[in-house]
Amino acid sequence: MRELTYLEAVREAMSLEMRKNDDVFLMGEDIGVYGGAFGVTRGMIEEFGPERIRNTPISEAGIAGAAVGSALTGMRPIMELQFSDFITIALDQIVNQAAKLRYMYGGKGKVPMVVRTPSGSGTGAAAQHSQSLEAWVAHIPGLKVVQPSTAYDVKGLLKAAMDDDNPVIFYEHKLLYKTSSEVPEEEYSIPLGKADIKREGTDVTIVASAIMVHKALEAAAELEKEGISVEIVDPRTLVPLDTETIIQSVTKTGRLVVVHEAVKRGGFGGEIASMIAESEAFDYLDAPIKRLGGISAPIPYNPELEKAAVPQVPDIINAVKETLNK
Amino acid sequence: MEQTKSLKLVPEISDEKLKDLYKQMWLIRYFDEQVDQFFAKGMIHGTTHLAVGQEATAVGACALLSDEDKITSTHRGHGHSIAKGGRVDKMMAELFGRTTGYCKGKGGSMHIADLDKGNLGAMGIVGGGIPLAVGSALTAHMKKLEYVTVCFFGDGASNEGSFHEAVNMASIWDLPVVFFCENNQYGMSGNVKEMTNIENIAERAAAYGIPGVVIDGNNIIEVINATYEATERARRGEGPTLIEAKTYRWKGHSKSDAKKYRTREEEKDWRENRDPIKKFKEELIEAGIVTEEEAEKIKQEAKQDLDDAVQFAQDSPMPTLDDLLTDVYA
Amino acid sequence: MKTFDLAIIGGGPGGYVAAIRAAKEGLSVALIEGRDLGGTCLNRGCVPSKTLLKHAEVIEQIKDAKTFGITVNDFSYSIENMIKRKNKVINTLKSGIKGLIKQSKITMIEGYGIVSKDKTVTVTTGNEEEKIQAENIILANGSKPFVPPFPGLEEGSYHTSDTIFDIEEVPSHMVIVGGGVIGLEIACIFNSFGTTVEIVEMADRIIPNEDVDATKFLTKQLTKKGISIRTGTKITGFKNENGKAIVEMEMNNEKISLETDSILVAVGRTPNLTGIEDLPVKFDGKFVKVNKDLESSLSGIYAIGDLIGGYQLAHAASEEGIKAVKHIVGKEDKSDMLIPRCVYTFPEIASVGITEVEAKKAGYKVKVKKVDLAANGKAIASNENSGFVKIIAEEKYGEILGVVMVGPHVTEMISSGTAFMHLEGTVEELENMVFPHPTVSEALTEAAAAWMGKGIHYS
Amino acid sequence: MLKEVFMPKLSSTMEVGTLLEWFKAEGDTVDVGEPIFEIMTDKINIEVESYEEGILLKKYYEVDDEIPVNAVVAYIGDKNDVAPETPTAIEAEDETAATADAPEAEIAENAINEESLDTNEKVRATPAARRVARENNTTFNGVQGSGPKGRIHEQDILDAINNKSNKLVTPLAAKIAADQGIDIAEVHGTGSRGKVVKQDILNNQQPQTEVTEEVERIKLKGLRKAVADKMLQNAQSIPHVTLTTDVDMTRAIELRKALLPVIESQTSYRVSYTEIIMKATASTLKQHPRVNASLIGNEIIINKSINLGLAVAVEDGLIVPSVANVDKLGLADLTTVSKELGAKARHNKLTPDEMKGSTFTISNLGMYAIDGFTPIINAPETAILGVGRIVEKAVVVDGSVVVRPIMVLSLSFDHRAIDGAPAAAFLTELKECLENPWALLV
Repeated sequence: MRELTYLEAVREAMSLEMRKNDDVFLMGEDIGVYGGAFGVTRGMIEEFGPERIRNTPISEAGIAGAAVGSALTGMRPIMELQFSDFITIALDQIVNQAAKLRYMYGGKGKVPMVVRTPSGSGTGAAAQHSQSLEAWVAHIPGLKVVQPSTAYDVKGLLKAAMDDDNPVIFYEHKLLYKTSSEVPEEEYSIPLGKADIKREGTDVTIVASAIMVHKALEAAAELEKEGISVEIVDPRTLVPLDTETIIQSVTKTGRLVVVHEAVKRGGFGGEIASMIAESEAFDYLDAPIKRLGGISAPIPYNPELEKAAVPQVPDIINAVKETLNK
Repeated sequence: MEQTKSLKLVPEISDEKLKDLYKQMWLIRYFDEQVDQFFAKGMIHGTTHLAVGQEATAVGACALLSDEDKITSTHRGHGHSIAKGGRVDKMMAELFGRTTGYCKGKGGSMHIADLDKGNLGAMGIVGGGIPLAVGSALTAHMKKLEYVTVCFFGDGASNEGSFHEAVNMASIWDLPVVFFCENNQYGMSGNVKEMTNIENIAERAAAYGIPGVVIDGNNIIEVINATYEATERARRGEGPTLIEAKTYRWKGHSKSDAKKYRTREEEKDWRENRDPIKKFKEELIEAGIVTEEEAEKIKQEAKQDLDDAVQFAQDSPMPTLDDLLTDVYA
Repeated sequence: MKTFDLAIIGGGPGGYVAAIRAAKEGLSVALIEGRDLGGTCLNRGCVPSKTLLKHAEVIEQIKDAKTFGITVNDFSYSIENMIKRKNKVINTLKSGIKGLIKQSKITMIEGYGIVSKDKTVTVTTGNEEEKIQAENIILANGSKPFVPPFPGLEEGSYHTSDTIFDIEEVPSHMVIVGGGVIGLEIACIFNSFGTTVEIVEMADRIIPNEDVDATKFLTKQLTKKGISIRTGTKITGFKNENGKAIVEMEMNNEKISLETDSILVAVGRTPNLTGIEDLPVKFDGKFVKVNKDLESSLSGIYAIGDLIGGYQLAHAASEEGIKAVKHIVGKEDKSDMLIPRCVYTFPEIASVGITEVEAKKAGYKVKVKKVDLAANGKAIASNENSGFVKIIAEEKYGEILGVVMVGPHVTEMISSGTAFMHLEGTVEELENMVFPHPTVSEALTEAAAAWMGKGIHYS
Repeated sequence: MLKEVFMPKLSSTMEVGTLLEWFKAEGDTVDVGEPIFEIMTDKINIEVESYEEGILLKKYYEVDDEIPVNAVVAYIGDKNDVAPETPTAIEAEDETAATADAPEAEIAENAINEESLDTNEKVRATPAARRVARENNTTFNGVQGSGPKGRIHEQDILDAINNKSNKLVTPLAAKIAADQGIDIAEVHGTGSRGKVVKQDILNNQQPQTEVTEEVERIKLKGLRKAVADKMLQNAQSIPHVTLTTDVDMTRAIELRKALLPVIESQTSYRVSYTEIIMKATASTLKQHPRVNASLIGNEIIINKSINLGLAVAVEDGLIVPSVANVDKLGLADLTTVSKELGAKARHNKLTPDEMKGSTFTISNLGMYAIDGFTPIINAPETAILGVGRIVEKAVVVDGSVVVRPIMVLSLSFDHRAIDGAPAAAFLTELKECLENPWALLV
């Protein structure tokens, strides 16, 4: 099969859908001839024109509100938020309107919109352009939250997100844009709420999201040399969360390490850990659950500091060993 | 039609329609008066924002809208809902938290929506509905649909960033939307002048390159005329208009409002001399469209509708706990 | 003034081992040695004696060759070359220790250290004087040959273990005063070299501390080789007549005098108190008194090895050194040391634990089993089948209290016995363990089996 | 028409309002929207406006009164209306009607073995280890944790269950401990990695009194411990009274002789006196239901079924299997059932079901040179029959001394549940039954 980068897979998923469905359009800052801050929409305005590749003023709240309004009245907008950090400005529309309208209206109306947004550190963009704020939106009932880790996953999950009748926050990790994997040419959908076991193992379960999936895989390869067998579960979507797969894995291994890039304090890892503690897997836990997340500080600029602010492969290795009393 | 002329209406409106508008105003008044009383008795909970005294803006702005046309509403939205064709029984049922309510008892006073009638819903967030109206207009624009979207908001919302972002976007894209500001002159705790340093909010239109007009919001004729002009412009693809209708809410901002920011005398003046319903009734009588008796009859009909609505609400079933998790996701 | 976590006086097997272990534990260590690294063991004890004993063994084998059907027509040896080889062995080992000391970043100070109460050590080397301060001190001064003031001894010449290994000529006759380990080993060496050796021991048997069966057996074997052993004999004086030394003694009130051309005084060793003469530590007889942790009466000052008596063995000193270091770094070791003892005579004696007599005295219900090497396959094949293996065990649980071995290579074999005792294996486990056949060592499991009443070849 | 003016509820937390000022006096006219009085709530001071027009007829509260929400403060009406002296109470709609009743807290039932698991409470152990302990009905007592700070992991408890004490111990120490009944798990090891060495075991020995003679020490554990606990409990808590009587076994012996080949050919088991005594006991118990009772708490439970416990000596203990419905079994079946249960008991193969439900127990020591004894009641039963040997004795029958096979029966009963006379009546009847055992066949 041909290989595609994560970035190309995002673009391809959108393009395939837009060719089929006139209701789908894209709104965002600098997504027109510029091609978007990361080049995801490059070439799209040429194909779909400025009406459907709608370049907006720098008005995150306005764009988000317009997306909600158009979604409520029959369109299926995709909104590109240039950096996921900027969600703070659009959050009222996403949290107070998009997430709640259907419930507030007693089941009337729907808001089929996708907020696509690059997140994560590692580019040296420092504190206001490097955050991972997925736990905020995962907290809000009415939103769905997706964090793909591979090119294959991103294409299938974006298709599912576009098909979904609910607002979906779709996190694309900046450092993953250039990674590639085999991606089928045709359209396909990966259901939201279905975790993927990225590696099977028996001693410890690592639940890792986004870029941490790759770091966990690296750690697992190292640990294998020492005879430690690690299972890696990539939830792929935080909301809905595939609790069953995680519970099954932890029941099997008896040990859990949760890894995400977002700040550990109040991060989604706490949700996964608590979910396990409340589940039937609790009785199979044979070591305290270990969480790895970003430090409680803004992302620093200096590359060494930046690296140290989020979990790295040796941290994961150590965490696994600690869980195994090794 | 002669009456039209004597009423100084620009668009042509039938007598029946005018009588219906008169009835709508009474429905709004009775509805909010009744809600006020029920709240005071603790029969309905939460909070509420009443539009008593502001009947002309809602009814006037929606007078000529079809069911395809959209509105976005505000926390003070009962009037908009009634004016856009909403049913008072379903509204009252909603306030009573019943399953027959517009939102099955899950939305309450601040979130009444009736998508079938083009009411995209009331918003509890000040200014929250303004970009949403732009989105609605964007749909009309992209799908080449005929409808316009009238976006209600208050004087306070015009200080929200969302207002500026939305008006700007609608302007640059020439979207079919009418920004309708109901300036009732008071925020929750004070006069609009304390928060805005210009005489008229409509002046802000100039900053975004669209027309801005100021009208008497307690004069329904003026409201109808101005809205008609703005919607026609929008439908022609010439873009949005900002209308500022000056009006006055008789009640406090919400239930817990002692109205320390204004005088009893001022209130009395607006009640007695600038009552929009009274004014419309006088004009209808003067134009020979209704007699005093007919007007009284229409008022009683409205009262009866409202009593029926209360009965309907009280007879309606409560939701069960099973409904708690439904409709979170589509 | 330089300061150290630990200063060690004496670079013998007690001192240098303690120094390296302490360095590995992260302490800064100064090692003070006034003479030779490796101490008595390396320079004037175990190593030179074992080297010469090996030479002697080769000579014995050549002599025995005809038993195997091998004829060695003629052979000769050079004492000079043998001493040279001995020195080479010493130097090889010494440079090894030096390397370890250097590797461990131990500060080596050459000179005699004078230790004072405040734990400063003054080291004088030639004209220079160096003073260091230490947190802790280990005294590992060692010992020197004890020479009793026999009348007339000092008028003539005599050897001690300090000088005997550098001897230039093989004497034709030698009187060894003292039938302890040192005397007996040297007796074996010179017996092989062709010297007529006569041993004089005051006690009623040789190596009086060792197992009675073992010493009886050894006495028999040595006598067979032509070594004369006089026990219960007291030296009364020395004389010099006609260039010959006369050794006078008394046995059962009977006066005997022996004419000889060399005398070795090997009656024992006495602690070397150089540098601590003025240190106010308490003594126990002539030895420095220490507690279980090897700490002397002065806090922070430890003493180990020959200085404190007990088994005057190199490996005992090493173990004590390690134990003292463990105490200093707070890793206390409560276990009792189990020190095996080896006598490298022909045949060898090796033993560990307590003797039958001691066990009974300690209140154990003792059951002893002894098997002879006379029937041991490998021993017979090697023509070395004189000796035995003896297990002394407590009757109820089979706790092994002591093992005594006499015979060829038993100094190598004793460690199996030590291992079982160290790990608290009982006779039962020893009997269960599979030993290879044919070996001399299988005698140990045979002894255990016999002890259990399950013996195959013995009962 | 009278219209009430009520205390409005102005916030969801408001329960009362304090009256600050009246703007109207009785008799004043009031318009809609006109303020009537001012109140203070938990949030604000606010003027209360009239919903009605008319004349203020009656005020019920004074300034500074605290007035509950919805209470009628005043009436407005026409001048012809008359307000009542006291206001009518107004019922507010129940705001909480929509709230479902909280589900009633379930009464937690005492889980079986809860007590034994209690001891796990303060142990540092993983959930998986706790699950395994629970599943195996065991505790962490003595289990050494391999995790940090001694945390017990799954493997630790598995090892402990499999008797693979994860405690390191030298062979010698293990031998001494086994010999002296010292539980290695409770010994603190001082060897490397906590290995238990001889000295540790010696240190753990009970300080010996001046006994110099060697004694064997057996630790109370397992079945021995269970028997010990139960015996102490029963002996201490039950007021025992023991009655004895001689039974002439002549006819019972004849009966057994007659039945022996019959039953053996049928069942391949040899009927023993035990079964005959059981049968007689069951038959007699039927006539004396008070003796076939259990005492539980404050209740004497008269059991309908007659299930006889049969005390069986096993290695280092005593087990009492229960033979159900003895009164309904023929001697052949009874023989089969009791022989099989006895064998199972001796081979430690009884199921828990086979050990419960007995209503009366028989303890037979007749195979020893025992005549009478005082058996201890097997609670909650209220009586137990001790059976002695059959021995020929000289007795006086009809005025002449004859030799007869005599057996002593000892009945211990719980005096809380049974009085002396009925117990004596039972034993007497049992004696008669055994002396005339043919009646059993009827």
